[in-house]
Amino acid sequence: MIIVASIAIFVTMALALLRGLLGPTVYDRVLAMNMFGTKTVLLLASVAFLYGRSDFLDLALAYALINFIGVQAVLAFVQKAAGAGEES
Amino acid sequence: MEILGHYHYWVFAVLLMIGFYALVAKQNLFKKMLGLSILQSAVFLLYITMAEREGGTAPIIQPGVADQLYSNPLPQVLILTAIVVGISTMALGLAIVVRIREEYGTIEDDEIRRMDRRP
Amino acid sequence: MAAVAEIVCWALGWVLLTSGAAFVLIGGIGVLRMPDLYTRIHAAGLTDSLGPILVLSGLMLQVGNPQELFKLAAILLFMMITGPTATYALANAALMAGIDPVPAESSRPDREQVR
Amino acid sequence: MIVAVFGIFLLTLLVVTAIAIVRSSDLFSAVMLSGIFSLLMAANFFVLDAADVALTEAAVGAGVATVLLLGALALLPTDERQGNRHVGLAALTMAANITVIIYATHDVPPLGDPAAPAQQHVAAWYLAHTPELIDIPNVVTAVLASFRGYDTIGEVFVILIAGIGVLFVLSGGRDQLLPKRPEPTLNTALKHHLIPQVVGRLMIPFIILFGLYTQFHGEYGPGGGFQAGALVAAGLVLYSLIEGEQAALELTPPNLLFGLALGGALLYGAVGVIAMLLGGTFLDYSVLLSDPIAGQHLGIIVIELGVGLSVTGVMLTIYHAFASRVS
Amino acid sequence: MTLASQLPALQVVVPLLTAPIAAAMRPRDLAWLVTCAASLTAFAIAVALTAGALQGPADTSLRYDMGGWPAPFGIALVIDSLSALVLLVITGSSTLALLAGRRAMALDIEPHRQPLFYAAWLTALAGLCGITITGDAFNIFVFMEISSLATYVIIAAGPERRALTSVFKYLITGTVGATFYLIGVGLIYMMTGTLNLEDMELRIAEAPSRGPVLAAAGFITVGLALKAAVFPLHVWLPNAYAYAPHTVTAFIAACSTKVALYVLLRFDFMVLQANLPEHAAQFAGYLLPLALAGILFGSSVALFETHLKRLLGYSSIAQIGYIVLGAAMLDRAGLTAATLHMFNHALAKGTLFLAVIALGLRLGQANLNLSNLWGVGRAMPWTMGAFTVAAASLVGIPGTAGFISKWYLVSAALQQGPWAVVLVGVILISSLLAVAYLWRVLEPAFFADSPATLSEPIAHQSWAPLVILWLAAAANVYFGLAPQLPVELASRAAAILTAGHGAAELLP
Repeated sequence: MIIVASIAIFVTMALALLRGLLGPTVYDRVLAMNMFGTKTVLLLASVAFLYGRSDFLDLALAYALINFIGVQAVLAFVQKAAGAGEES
Repeated sequence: MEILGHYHYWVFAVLLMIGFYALVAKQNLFKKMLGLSILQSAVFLLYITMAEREGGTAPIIQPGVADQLYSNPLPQVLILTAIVVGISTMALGLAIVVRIREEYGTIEDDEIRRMDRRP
Repeated sequence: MAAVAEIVCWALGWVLLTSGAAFVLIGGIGVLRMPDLYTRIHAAGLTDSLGPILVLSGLMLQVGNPQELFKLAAILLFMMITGPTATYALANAALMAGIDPVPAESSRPDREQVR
Repeated sequence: MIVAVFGIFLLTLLVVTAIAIVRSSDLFSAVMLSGIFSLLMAANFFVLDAADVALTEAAVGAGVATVLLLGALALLPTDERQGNRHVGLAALTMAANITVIIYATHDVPPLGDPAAPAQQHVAAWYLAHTPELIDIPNVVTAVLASFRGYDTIGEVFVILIAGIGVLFVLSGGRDQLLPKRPEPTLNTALKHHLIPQVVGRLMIPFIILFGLYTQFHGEYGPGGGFQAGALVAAGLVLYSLIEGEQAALELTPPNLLFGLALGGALLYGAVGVIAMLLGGTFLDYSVLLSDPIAGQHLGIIVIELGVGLSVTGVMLTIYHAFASRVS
Repeated sequence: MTLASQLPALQVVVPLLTAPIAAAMRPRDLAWLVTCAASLTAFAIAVALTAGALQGPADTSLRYDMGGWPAPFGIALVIDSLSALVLLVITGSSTLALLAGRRAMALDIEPHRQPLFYAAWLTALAGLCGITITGDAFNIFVFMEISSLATYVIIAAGPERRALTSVFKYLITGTVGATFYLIGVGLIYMMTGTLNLEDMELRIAEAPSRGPVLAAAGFITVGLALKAAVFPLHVWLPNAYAYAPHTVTAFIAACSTKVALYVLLRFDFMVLQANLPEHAAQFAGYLLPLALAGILFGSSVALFETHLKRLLGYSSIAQIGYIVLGAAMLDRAGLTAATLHMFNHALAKGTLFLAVIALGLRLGQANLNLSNLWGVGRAMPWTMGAFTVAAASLVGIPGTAGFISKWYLVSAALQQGPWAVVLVGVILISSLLAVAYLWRVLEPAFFADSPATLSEPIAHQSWAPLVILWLAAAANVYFGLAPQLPVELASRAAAILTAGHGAAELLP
């Protein structure tokens, strides 16, 4: 049953990637990136179980944290760029 | 099975060439840096693929599990090093790109070339 | 008694994982098919919270030792905190940047018509 | 079998993402796609049983690299003027290379072949002898820190020279080296957003705690100095994002960060030199204590600490060098 | 363990660990002092190692197991005559450039940036020594990256903005080269299961199939040729040399391409050719024509170049061609000539760039077009005198070091059967071209009227650059009259390279 979940997650990753490619706005891409990140976390957690090495859940935890930082950094950048645009 | 067994290597070749294309054909220096990182990632893939072993697991020895097969730790160690080398190169390259932009006002290679030609 | 508990765990895990997978998938489809930015954020935001909760709880029913349970719980906790925050920050940033949440009749360059 | 199918799926996405990175004319999208690329690569490493590499790729590739790319991009124009040159040359070289690689890899052992030469000889020796010689479960850490510890000190100096280089290059045309007092007008992005700020503050201690866990758990599970350094650096970058550059520089002054970078590298070197003084060769940890295995443990812990300090210091130095620069 | 047995490790460790110390040095003048001390120590160690390599039979080599793990499980350092020769070149050129360039670097680089600059210099030095001394294929990559990144940093210190664009090009090229090298090493590892060079040599013979190894040889050769600026992969070199600070040019022009060539020789001859007969033909068949084309191309472009440093850069491309030509002959005489020329070219080119440091101090850092050099020979007779000696060495006038290696090269070429005429012809034509392009510098320098600016009082004159410059010029003459040391090292190196290699038996 974990395989079923993994496949669903895979498909969702592909869909999120497609949204990231299509855009059209920057925010769509950020959304896609965030979604892609969370799905990767889930994928890693399920694959860790599939492989029987659930001690590797550290990785999923690390991805969750990194993904959050990544999204915050991207948003900070967008707002910085927007702010600079308004000022000029 | 033949296809499955060598697919990773083909993807390695394709990624390598995508990165290479960005380096040669793209004019934007920032894009070139992204191409460089794809190029390097392709090599990571080559090494990690060769480390994989059928029926193996990550090379962290599980106490009390006899006869467990493990994948090859050595290429993994090499790639840990190579990843760090990659980020170092990228950081330095980006710093140079930023300085080029400050000095030339652009990061397009052909414009920079034109400026260099008539000093 | 133990056997019954095992079967219950198994069945519950199955239900949780499948429904989680379904939510995740629906979220993916929503992000791709919804017509404008805010509806996409809506689809992603809801399923990004509920999907992981279900999937990770399903996985929790499978673990053997408390350390792994703790790690899964930590992942779940982090995702429950960071997911909505990211969604909020994203929507807020988009709003600040002047993307209009109310669908206007005039077609904006940043919004495609999906039909 | 599962490995192969998962792998093929991830690799296909990887190729799509790579093409999109090269084709996208908006550099900002390209950076986000390269973050996705790194995550995919990391997931792929995990599927291929390389847990340590996956953790590093996630922390360094998806975390730190994305942040650095964004930091640099903030100082650059974000749109690429489209136009390709040398397409013929590129196509020719690509065709030649693809031919060579396909030719070369046609004869290599397929994925997962247990009889492949790469699985024999040295690798088998590491797996067989690590328990008796070094006695830690994570063979990757054992090879990284002890058997090939000389490579790893090189790696620390690669990253150190990157930090030195970024500081040096970015100080060109400026009269100060390290950012002392950033402009008060510097836009501090998320500073005025309450929810991300509160959540961020909540998260930072956990991120750093997790980094420390990765640092000291590296002998037993995936992790080690590089991963830990990158995670801690990422946590402190988050602090800078939510509290503003100024506050971050006050919390971790640039001199402190640069000192950490130099000190970490020197700590690693010092272990090697002490081993020399005690009569071993450079980086021979066995001579550090009377019991060789205990000596190995001590040596590995200390050099991993040096690596962690150095990586944290360098990553943050580089980040601040970009972030505190006003374009 | 005694100090003597620790020398191989110290060769790398001393400059490497001094680098962070130099970066932290306050006050800043100390950074230069510390760097010089480390560089001198490294030179002394190299001399000691060379003395060790010259004792005993020709194929003697000193080994050092890093971390106490025996090769191939740990990383081993190997010092033989070949690596000793290259170590001498690296540490010697670094020391001379540092001693001569103090004033020039103080003018080029703002005081607050100097500790970082010197730290990068030391790292580059350590990286180059590390590449030379190691016996492990992947360790070569690591140290190659250390030295490359550090070299990018010190080149980027150039005073003009074009230094940045040149260094960016170099960074891209260098990284692609290193990546290709890494691919090659990976493919060989797949077929042999080892990373130790000597172990690889043994196990390649048992590789299950030849295809991947041959492809790996191609990747490694191309990657290293990129780093070594072998024609036609030389595009990065002239600008990188031209826009770097003069002192840096004196250092890197003498040794960084040589080190890449050294790895190329070591890999191709010691690992690949011994057990891979197809590779010998592959190597010679591709590299020989490229070497000839490179020699002619470099010399011809130098003939029309108007900037002194770019002229010398193109000359380097031709001289790299000579080294590759010697190697592509695949026999012992050719390899002796190639390794000897590594040493002698480093000496000649290093001296020329040391003279450029002195010229730069007098003329201004950026005014090095040939038209700026009119009459400079009369205003600065000592500097241009040394320049002339080094130029003679570069051309190969008898009595200078350059003559010895040209002589060995021509005699090796004469043994090449029907091709001998072509090879000798190219060498002679290129020497004539070298006379012509150097004459374009020297003739106006000595015989044209000097402009008024040169008679102005000297602001930055100091004796140190001149002393060092003449020391180097004297070495050019000394090794021309008494070439025993480099010749002995080179012939031992050639013996090591051709050991167990089929083509070697053809020759005495």
